[in-house]
Amino acid sequence: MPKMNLVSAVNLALDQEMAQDDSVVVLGQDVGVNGGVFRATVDLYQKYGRQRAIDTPLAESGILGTSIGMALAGLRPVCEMQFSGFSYLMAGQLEGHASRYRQRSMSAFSVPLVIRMPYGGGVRALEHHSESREATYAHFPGTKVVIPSGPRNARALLVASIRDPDPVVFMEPTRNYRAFKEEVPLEEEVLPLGKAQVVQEGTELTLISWGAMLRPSLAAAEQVYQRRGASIEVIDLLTIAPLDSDTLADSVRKTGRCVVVQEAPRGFSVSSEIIARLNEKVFLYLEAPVKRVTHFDVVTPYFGREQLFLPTPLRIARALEETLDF
Amino acid sequence: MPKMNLVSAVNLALDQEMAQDDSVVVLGQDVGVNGGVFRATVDLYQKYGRQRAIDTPLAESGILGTSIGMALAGLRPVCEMQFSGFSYLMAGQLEGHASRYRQRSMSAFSVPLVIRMPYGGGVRALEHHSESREATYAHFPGTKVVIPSGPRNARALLVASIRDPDPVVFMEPTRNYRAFKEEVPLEEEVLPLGKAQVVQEGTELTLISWGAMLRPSLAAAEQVYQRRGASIEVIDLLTIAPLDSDTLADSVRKTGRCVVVQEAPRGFSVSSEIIARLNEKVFLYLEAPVKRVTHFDVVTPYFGREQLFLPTPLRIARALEETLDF
Amino acid sequence: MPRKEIGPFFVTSLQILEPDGSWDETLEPDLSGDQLLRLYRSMLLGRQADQRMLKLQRQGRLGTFAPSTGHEAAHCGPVLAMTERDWFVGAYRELGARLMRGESLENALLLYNGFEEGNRSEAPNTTPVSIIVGAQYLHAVGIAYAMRYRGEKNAAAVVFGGDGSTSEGDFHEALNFAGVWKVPVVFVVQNNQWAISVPLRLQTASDTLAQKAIAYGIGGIQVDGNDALAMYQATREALDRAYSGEGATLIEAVTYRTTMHTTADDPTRYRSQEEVAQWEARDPLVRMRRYLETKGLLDDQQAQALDEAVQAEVERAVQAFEARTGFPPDVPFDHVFGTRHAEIEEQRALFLESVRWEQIAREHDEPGDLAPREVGHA
Amino acid sequence: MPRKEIGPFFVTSLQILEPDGSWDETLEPDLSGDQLLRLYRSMLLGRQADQRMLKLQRQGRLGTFAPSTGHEAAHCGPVLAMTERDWFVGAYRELGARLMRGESLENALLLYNGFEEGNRSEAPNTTPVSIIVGAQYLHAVGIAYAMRYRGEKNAAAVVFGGDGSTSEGDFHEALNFAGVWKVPVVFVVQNNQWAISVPLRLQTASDTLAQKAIAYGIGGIQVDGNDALAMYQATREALDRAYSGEGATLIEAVTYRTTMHTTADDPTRYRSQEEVAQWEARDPLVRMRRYLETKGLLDDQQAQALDEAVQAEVERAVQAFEARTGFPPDVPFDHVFGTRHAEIEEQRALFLESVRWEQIAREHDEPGDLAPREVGHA
Ligand SMILES: Cc1ncc(C[n+]2csc(CCOP(=O)(O)OP(=O)(O)O)c2C)c(N)n1
Ligand SMILES: Cc1ncc(C[n+]2csc(CCOP(=O)(O)OP(=O)(O)O)c2C)c(N)n1
Ligand SMILES: [Mg+2]
Ligand SMILES: [Mg+2]
Repeated sequence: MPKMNLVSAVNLALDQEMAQDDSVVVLGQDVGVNGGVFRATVDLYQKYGRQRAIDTPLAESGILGTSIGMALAGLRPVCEMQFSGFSYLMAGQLEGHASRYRQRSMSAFSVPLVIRMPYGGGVRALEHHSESREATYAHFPGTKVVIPSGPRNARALLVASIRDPDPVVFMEPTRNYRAFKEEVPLEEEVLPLGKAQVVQEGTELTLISWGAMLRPSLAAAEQVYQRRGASIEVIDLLTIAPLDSDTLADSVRKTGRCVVVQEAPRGFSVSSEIIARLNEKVFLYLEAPVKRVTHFDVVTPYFGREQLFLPTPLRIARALEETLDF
Repeated sequence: MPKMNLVSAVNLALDQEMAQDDSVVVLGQDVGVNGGVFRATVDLYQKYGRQRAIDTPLAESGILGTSIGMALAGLRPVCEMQFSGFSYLMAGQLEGHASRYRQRSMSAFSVPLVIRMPYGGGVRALEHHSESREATYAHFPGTKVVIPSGPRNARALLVASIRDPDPVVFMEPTRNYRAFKEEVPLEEEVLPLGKAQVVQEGTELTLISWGAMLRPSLAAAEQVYQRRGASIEVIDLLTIAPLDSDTLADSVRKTGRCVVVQEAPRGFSVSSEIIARLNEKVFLYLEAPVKRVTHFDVVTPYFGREQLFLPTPLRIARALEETLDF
Repeated sequence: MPRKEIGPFFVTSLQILEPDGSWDETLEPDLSGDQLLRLYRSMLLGRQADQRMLKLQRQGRLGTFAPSTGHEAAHCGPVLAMTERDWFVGAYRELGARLMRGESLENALLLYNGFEEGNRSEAPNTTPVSIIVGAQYLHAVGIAYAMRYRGEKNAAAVVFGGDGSTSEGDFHEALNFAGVWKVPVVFVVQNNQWAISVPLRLQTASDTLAQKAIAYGIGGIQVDGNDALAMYQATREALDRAYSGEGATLIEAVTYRTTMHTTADDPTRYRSQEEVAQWEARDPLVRMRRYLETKGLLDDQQAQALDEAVQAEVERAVQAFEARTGFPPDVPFDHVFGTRHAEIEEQRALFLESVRWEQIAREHDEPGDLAPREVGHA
Repeated sequence: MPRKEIGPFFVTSLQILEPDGSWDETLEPDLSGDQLLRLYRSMLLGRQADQRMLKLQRQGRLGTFAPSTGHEAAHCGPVLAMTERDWFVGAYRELGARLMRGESLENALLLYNGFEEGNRSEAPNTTPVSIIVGAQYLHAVGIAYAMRYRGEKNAAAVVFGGDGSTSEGDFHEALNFAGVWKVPVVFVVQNNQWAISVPLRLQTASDTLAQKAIAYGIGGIQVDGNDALAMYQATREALDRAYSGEGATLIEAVTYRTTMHTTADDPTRYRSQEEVAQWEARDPLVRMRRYLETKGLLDDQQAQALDEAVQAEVERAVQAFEARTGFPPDVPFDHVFGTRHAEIEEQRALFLESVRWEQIAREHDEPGDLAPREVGHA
């Protein structure tokens, strides 16, 4: 198996899906000749031509709106928002049409499309390039939200998203684009949407995270294990919506304690919903309040201060210990 | 004190603020000559002229974007989204500018403006006219979200919102526009933003709701009181963000039980955050899981089925009893 | 380059039928009697259905809708020029056109009674009512892109909207994408002078809507939108351009809604009766009927028979609509996603439980309060 | 109306200075030597600051930014025509113009080193860098509305953007609102031929950007954007129109960014060195300098002295920037809202606690890992 980083894994998924299904097209700003500002679509223009790797005008609503039309007429567009920070410009098309067409037409029409977007902090970027707002789209019924954490699951989830019959917001953690490599099989590999993954088994506490937060979470779990031998179960959410609350609840039923780590601001977020679901499903098993390690409810600061606001292994480890000691 | 309905109370607040401060202007689709499709801005055009009650072109992003400019230059625009269902078209201007200008400029600039929008179901309206998506905007840091429940607090909160130095999303429950009247003083009355209100004291359970859900919540509390004498404390949230979690926590610390009622879909919503905050603040006081009565995570159905999906006194009462009996 | 003029730029205007029913023979399209009668019948059906719906709404038997009286030529003319291969991408004020495309009036009634079932249309390549002003233009451009990508011949997307919709960013983005992509799409803007209470001059400072085409390098034409022949002809030409790879056209149809914006609107608040009367004198149906009469395609007796046939068709649809049952309450759970998810099914169970409680409560406490027909048919 | 032409529509084009420094005397603006030298000095400062920043960025001493080399005439020319009463509403590629408005280079450096403190500008009526493409046009229209509402005389808003920004819905909505409201606003579109890797012909099928004005009933002019005099003159005329109540103007400044889109971009992936070279031959600074020389306003010696003075100014700013300290970590909590809220203060306490832990951990485990200067100065 070749080793590759997350960007290359995304590119592999796109390339292979385009090769085997000519209804798959990619579109967005700079996705053609330039291969995307992060090079996620590199070489697709050269391989599949400008009709399938489409450099669009600079208009996010236009990109999603035309993608919806393509999907209605039988294509499977994979459109790119250059940064998630600009994706709010397409929120009207997403909330109003992509996520509703199936229900509106009682499944006579569906809108199988993927909206890829880099998101998240830690890369010393300009304003609007570091936010993590998965909760915004997760709250729209009819919309799936998927966030890979590494190259291998990025590839397998993106393939699943492209083949999915409904709109999928596919958020890629910028910070992990080139941070590390993993072995990724060249043969087909698909991960089901709507399923969280237990990436490390444990018995004393459940640690839930996704995207770029998985690695600091694992590091923190390791620190705490080293320090006191605590057995921590680590879950990678992978699909944000619809939430796989059963996997989370099963774990917490076993461990009785839970910490949720997210990059996003705290209020009205994915961690809020996770806690609400645990409250509903495993209230009697909870031996401590579910703790969260998050960004704060401030306007995302410029990069000079960003590291102070992002969860770090240290912050996570402290939350783990406080929860274990509760 | 004259009795008036919620629309008239909104109109009163606008009228009085415009009368005393010439920096206040209203703008939006049909807000001028027509007085708004719900008549919330009626007569303002006649009283203050077309420069202050502005019929804009049909463009939500344009309405908020120009309002931001007005606010930067010293006005206090109160803009109207004709229905909250179309407000996603201005999400880019809200997330990207209105809510960020203060932090971006370290308070050298601020954007004192109000975005009024009717929201919510129960009025047999067309598609896009019945949603309740306060969580979407509550999750944007730097944005306040306010939801009145009746005429009197609508007036007092709208005055506070207009005078507030920051952008306020002011969501008005369509269903309560003309549903009932209350006495509203003609003299100045202002309610602080960021404060929830205990509207009925009780000792056994805390029932939290806002907007159009307050009345069915009160009805359910009354039913349960009649049936078994249960003493239920009812809280009207009033400000969604920033959340007044202290008032909620104080109440639950006393009662030990809690039910949250919202019109919005369940996932990643305001109820999720309330539960998360209670988990953080009063975990040891909770004698039962916090129960929620909500819409469901389906694409909002057309009005033929809408009543089945909205919380009713019966559904709320059952949740109360289940929580009391837990 | 010192100081020079760039230009000149032009757009075209077109009218064939005069309000009095006379016409310009050099421009008269080559349509068979059957085609002309189909056009007129569709306009008539749209009109009568509209007026029947207004009555139903006033009686509380139908929800809010946007009447289309006055618009019949503007949206039926284009449909006559279209084939089933072409996509019809409508907004919300094209009832006659939708029926002409093959949607059933019964379904339309169901839709405006609050049931998605009304959108389950038999009409080919026809999208459901789209309420978000301006959004649908982009869908049409995407559809057109897909059609060209698939190499479909003699096929284009025709998309409808109103004068107010030209202010939305999505309108602009759609025309711009269409220009750059040179895809087979026709934009029909029904300029009925008003966007609810906002008159055209507060909507844009542009003299015509047609000239907006100049900003996008696409074709532009202003058409008398109450002239069904001109609307047919302009669409015919735009479709031919589209079919032959020449790209997009913006058609401004100058028309008027002679009644309220929606049944919730009171137009007397913002416009004069004189203005309405002036436009009523330009009624698209009257003009078309005069044309057919002069051509000898319709005499008084035939006209009356047609009127009655259309009226009977409308009544049949109303009856069928009112007899409809079978609206299971949990249908929305079936159409959140095309795949099943535990979270959604868990909520469906909760939902059905609460529907049962409500039903039991109703049976016990308030017998006969709701129509017994069907849970969900409020 | 049968079939007729609507039009003709025109826009204007303007160039005063030729690339070789010669000029059209009939068009030459009436500017004093001081004004001309101020203009040239500003362009030079913009250029030198830009190139110094690029070095700093390459050395890892500055974050990502969007270089403005090549754009100096397009954005400094307009500022010369403006007064402090006018609002400057910029995007992100107008460094020279910002410095000319009174922003400090030290602040600009701070900004691109990731500190909001860099936006605390002394420049009057000048909005901070705005990154979301197209959004700022609407702000300018709102500002212009407020200015007119307040009865401010001889005052307008001048807003900047790029060719790519004309595709955004917000651009359209802004020009449309400006047309309807007839407010004092000038839109300066710096058409530098590229939006990152997307060339103009994939951005719009319109022949010029200036002609987009026709869609909104506002003035439109295409200007040689490497000609500082023409940019001054076009803005002067647009401002005069605005001041006298004649409304908005769209100025298309035809220019080129001779370097990368941002420091993260590699332009060799999408455009040829020949194209770049062609445009470098039209350098706005060279042209302006030749003009000043011919006019006898600048000789070689003065030019060299100016160069050195500007370079020294840049160095002073770099030094001041690098010496800056005092960046309290919790500043963002001060600027969420203009009022205090318990929730925010609760989080501030949590935050400060975590900053302390991190600091302690750093001191114990990894001494010297971060610069000791200041918490928050990463
Ligand atoms: C994005 C959006 N904003 C607001 C509305 C509310 N609304 C419905 S129709 C309408 C006016 C539309 O005017 P126009 O485009 O001229 O079409 P007409 O109704 O006159 O046919 C408005 C403001 C909406 N449906 N969508
Ligand atoms: C709404 C939005 N979408 C995407 C981006 C990413 N982006 C930054 S600059 C740019 C290209 C802008 O091109 P143009 O308007 O021509 O200005 P230029 O950079 O050439 O000066 C893009 C796509 C953005 N900043 N904002
Ligand atoms: Mg209209
Ligand atoms: Mg450009």
